[in-house]
Amino acid sequence: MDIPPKTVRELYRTMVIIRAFEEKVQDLYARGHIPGLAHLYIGEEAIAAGVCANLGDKDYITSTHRGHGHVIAKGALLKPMMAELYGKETGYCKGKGGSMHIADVNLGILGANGIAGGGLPIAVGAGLSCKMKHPGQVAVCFFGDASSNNGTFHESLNFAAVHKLPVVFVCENNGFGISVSQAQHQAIIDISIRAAGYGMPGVTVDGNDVLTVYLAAGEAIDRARRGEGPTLLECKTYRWRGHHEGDPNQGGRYRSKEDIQAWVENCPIKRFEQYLTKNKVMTKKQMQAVWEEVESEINESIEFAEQSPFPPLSEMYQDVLA
Amino acid sequence: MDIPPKTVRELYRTMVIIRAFEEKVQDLYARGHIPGLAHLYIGEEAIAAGVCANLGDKDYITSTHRGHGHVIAKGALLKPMMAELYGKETGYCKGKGGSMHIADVNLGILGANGIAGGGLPIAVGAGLSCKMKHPGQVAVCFFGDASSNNGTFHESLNFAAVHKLPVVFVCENNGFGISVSQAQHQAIIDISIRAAGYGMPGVTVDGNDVLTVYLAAGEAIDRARRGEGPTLLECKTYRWRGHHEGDPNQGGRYRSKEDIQAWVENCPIKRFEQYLTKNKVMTKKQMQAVWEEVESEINESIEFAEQSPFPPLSEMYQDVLA
Amino acid sequence: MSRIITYAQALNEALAYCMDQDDSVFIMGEDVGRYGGIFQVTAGLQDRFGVDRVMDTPISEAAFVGGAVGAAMTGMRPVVEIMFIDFITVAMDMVVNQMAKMHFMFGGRAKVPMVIRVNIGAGRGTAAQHSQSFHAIFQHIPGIKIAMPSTPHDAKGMLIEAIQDDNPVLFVEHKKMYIDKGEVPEEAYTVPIGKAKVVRPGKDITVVATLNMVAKALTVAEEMAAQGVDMEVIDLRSLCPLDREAVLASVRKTGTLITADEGCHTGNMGAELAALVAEQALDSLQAPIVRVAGPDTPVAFSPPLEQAYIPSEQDIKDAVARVLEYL
Amino acid sequence: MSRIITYAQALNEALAYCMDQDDSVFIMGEDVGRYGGIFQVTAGLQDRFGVDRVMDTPISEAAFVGGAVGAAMTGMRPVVEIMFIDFITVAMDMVVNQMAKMHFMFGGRAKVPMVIRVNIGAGRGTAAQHSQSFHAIFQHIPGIKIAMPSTPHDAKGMLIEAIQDDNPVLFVEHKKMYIDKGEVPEEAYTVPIGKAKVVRPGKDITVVATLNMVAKALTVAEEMAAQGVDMEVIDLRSLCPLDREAVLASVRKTGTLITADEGCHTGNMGAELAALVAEQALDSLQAPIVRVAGPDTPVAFSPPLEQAYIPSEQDIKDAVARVLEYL
Ligand SMILES: Cc1ncc(C[n+]2csc(CCOP(=O)(O)OP(=O)(O)O)c2C)c(N)n1
Ligand SMILES: Cc1ncc(C[n+]2csc(CCOP(=O)(O)OP(=O)(O)O)c2C)c(N)n1
Ligand SMILES: [Mg+2]
Ligand SMILES: [Mg+2]
Repeated sequence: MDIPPKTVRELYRTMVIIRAFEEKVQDLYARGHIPGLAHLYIGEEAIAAGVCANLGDKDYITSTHRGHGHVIAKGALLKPMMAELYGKETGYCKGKGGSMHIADVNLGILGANGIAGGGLPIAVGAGLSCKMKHPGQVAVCFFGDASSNNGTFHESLNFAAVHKLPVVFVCENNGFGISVSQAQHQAIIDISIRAAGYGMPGVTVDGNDVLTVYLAAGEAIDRARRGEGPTLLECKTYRWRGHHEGDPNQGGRYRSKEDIQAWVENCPIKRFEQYLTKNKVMTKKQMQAVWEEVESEINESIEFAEQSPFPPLSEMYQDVLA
Repeated sequence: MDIPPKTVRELYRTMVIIRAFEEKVQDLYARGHIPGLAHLYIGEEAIAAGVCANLGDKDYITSTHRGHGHVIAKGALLKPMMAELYGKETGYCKGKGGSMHIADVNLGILGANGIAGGGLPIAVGAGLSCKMKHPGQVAVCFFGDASSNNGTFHESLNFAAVHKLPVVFVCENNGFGISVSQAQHQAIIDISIRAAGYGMPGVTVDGNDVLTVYLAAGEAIDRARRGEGPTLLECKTYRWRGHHEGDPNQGGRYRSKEDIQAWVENCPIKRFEQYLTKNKVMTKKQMQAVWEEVESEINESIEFAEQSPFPPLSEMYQDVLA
Repeated sequence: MSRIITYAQALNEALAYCMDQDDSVFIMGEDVGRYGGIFQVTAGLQDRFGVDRVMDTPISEAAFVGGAVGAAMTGMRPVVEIMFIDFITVAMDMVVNQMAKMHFMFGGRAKVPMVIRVNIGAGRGTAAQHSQSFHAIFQHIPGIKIAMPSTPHDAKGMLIEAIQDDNPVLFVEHKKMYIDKGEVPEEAYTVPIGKAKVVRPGKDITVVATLNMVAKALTVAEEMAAQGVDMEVIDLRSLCPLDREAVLASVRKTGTLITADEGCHTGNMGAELAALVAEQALDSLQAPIVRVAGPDTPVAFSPPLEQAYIPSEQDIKDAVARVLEYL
Repeated sequence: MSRIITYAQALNEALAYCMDQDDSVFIMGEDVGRYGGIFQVTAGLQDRFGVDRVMDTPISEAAFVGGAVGAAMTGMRPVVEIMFIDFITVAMDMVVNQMAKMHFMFGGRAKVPMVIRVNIGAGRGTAAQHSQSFHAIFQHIPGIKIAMPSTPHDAKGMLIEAIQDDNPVLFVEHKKMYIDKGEVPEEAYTVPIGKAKVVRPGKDITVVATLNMVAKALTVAEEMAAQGVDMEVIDLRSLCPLDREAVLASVRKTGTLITADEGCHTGNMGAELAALVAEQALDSLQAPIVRVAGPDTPVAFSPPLEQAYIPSEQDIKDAVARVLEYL
């Protein structure tokens, strides 16, 4: 593992921002500051961080309903993000999209998506653009275990494979689609075995180990950049919170406290901190500094969001057609 | 191979009916007697015959745009079939469905289907019925290689696998979806490998060898009847005619005469006749008799169709709602 | 008989009743089992009827809507839940080309007795892909009944009716109504699909409304009554069969028509009613027909924009004012 | 300039022109490559522009319509062919929830310049799943332009316009028109999407028609002229933007409206126009609005039933007769 220390520290910082951001959202949501739906990424930070550390601004991602982690890792700024969650005019989408639709095409973020499996064909399209006009650029597509049963998964992987598109399909297998466990929604354990059915490589990794994710994603992304086609990368993980904020007892209807606890023990950030200390990449103090820095950045974003105005009603009629 | 001679003779007869029926349709179509679209099954007879010989009236099939072979093998009568192709009132669907929509629920024929991949979810539904109400009954779903790329394939196989439904998915791989070759539409060779992605068995067989198809389908169907879940059975074959009657030069735009010729040599009926002679199951004369019998049966169906009236215009408003 | 329960509970009772009566009835959908459905409509049913009859499905709307078609053709009476109407788009072939057409296409030989439950509506901050109200498009697809109950009472009666109907029924609920309460008899009963209901007779102005627009229209009617305007409010209750007679009769009486439905303005349910009247009762019309509807935009997330999207009592009042100019 | 080519050739020229001008333009669809498209609209283009720009796709409408959305957002201008409009249902989420909404949902930050070509119509014996004309439902989904060219001339000009437009455009052709011939300039030109055209001015009766109903209306108009009835025929040319002004102006002049479109009666394009007129030009109306439309049934296979389905010149004449009773 020859990862430059700078990258390692950045991976850490990204994970911390995501965690701290989501914890704030959780709190703001509970206090009624954020309307609508919030699907938090807590516990899955290693995936977005590990994957996106391999990407540049000109690469693309498509995200999901559980998208905050992806877009943060891809470089979204916290202020317009938070403002978007508040539905404010200064948000990424002028407040018109909200949590499930954060996008910034300039940063290569082609949108969170409210349709489970909706992002896969769009990533294929970004892959087409890259192949035709920007060789070397790639598109990464995030989606969940349950969304891997939507027909779009099949059509998109097949299409990308037969046309050798530079797309990396990243399946975040957190074991559930809302309340339906993986065993209830598919009769397989490793989703990556589906890759063979399209003639592309499939890999399963520990999604709570950020360096493993980073390296595996790096390999797949490099392969795509070289024009050798798509890969299916499955990252096993778990969501700590309920499906969305408001899911009773953090999903207590369909999973046990013990299960949740076991995964909390397996925290990707805690694990990485142990690694960082053990390998003397960062000291506890340095890590603490990251948390503090991030905390104040997030607080600024909240202030920004709260002080921003709602969009004027006339905005309702804007952007229907270009 | 312990197949009773009676079954063997019936397999032969079924293949001959299909071939002779389709050749007549070809001729009638060319002479303008049959309107609309006709997708012929010539060259693929061993699959429908081999699979359906394992089924009883209470089992179900779903068929495709290229459905004449399936429904004949499942027991459809030639008169209402031919009348349907003519759009006559005495047809299976009162003339309202035509070639692409022949159905007879009482015979377990849940319809040919004009949507490529449209039949798969419907077979899943029939499988649900069997599981809930008629244990031991099965549903068989026919579809083509190109249709295996429709999202419905994925969703249906996954659904059937996770709920252990008694469904057998029969992929007729004839190497093309209209003009698009398998190599252009998917980056795999054996479609049966996709089965692993759903946790079900997948098998590929020579679709031009009727006994092999019969046995492989029998095994899958028995497995389903025993409640052990679905199977994906791929049968490799080729269509001799164009995608539909009217496709210039029998698909000369996208395939070579030599390819077609090679497959004509590999005729499933000719091969089976050689087997029957060699194994002394039937004599040449007996086979000839089958052809003659079938010929006259088909001629009767044509006469029936031609003499039948078109449905009255009032039929247009019938059957919209039950 | 003066028992008060919610719209969601009323639906739940209808499901339980039908499943109890007829073992062909079963439920499929995402999270309908242990979770009880995202809006709790199927709560408790899996415990009572088992996992085979209250099935949690993978995210595979095409497979389970198509699965319902296949099951319905072979003797079952499936009730499918699609979490938001927005997601019916992933199963649209199964709805439009299979479910709606089988009976006709097969010359009447196949029946497809199934129900698809969906919900429409904005107001929960769920943005453009979870707040649509495009139910009207199914009017344009022959072969589908479309039920739209506006009260807990009708929710129960129409759902029993829908499940017992031999046709495919699209059952349109409103996500803001699940917690609405109303009187619902304990025993089973049916409410026909295809019969509008005059919920407030009046002689001056006709309002034809759907779902929660009915209650808004009634509120406005009471207000207007105080001002001497006697509004007739009709709960349309279904888009197919469309109770043309009820609408025409009212319009012939009042000489006016206001339609109120949450779908976007262009191509909505009101368009069809307006066309009907312009075709068959033009002579009676004394004022322009006014549609109270959502604007021709996606639903925005931002709370003030979302609120502005939703057709309001004020919008109905404005429509009434416009009509009154002509009377 | 008096060059006569077919509708299919006109479309082909538009595609070739745009691909030649702009290397962001590319084509995807089933059998669009070597085969040239099932109706030969893309014939020869793969030879000229290569397999990457004229791509044969797997049977995966959701992937390639969604693929077009993703490509369009990232700088391309895809033109997608869906073999029959009936099949757009398999890609409906990508159309309704992605393509139509991205621009709005992302606050204007993303553009989705793409074209989906489809064809509608009965008359080729292709039965219920290959003969539908449900284009009107897309009127009810904000965010999609809908072009409907009725002549080879407009087919070329509107397709160039559609490809150059920064919005998603649903480009609706009629499968019976591909071999229709007409005058088409060799050079490139555009025809706006959103402007109706008065193809025959008249003062007595307004007919607003689409696609091949325009020619039928013109034939009837000539016949009626001989009987002293001066019909105005408007080719609507697009459902979104809808040229409300053009329709209202004509209705204000003639006091009448007949709509003619092949879609089923209920919820069709004529419903919206009727509602528009009943809302905004009621005073001018002297006769009931009559819709000439397909019946509310799936399209049957049997030739006599299929013929009876298709709205005919006789149907237009009957509508005219009905309107004349009031004039
Ligand atoms: C087509 C569609 N069906 C259903 C839903 C409702 N829904 C939203 S998220 C979700 C579960 C997604 O599970 P998964 O893909 O595993 O992602 P996770 O939430 O676990 O991150 C469902 C069913 C949807 N958004 N889209
Ligand atoms: C969803 C959909 N897309 C496209 C078509 C047009 N179409 C009809 S048959 C066909 C090819 C089918 O190929 P395959 O499944 O291999 O069956 P085969 O014709 O070879 O028997 C296509 C593309 C369709 N009917 N449905
Ligand atoms: Mg999950
Ligand atoms: Mg094939």
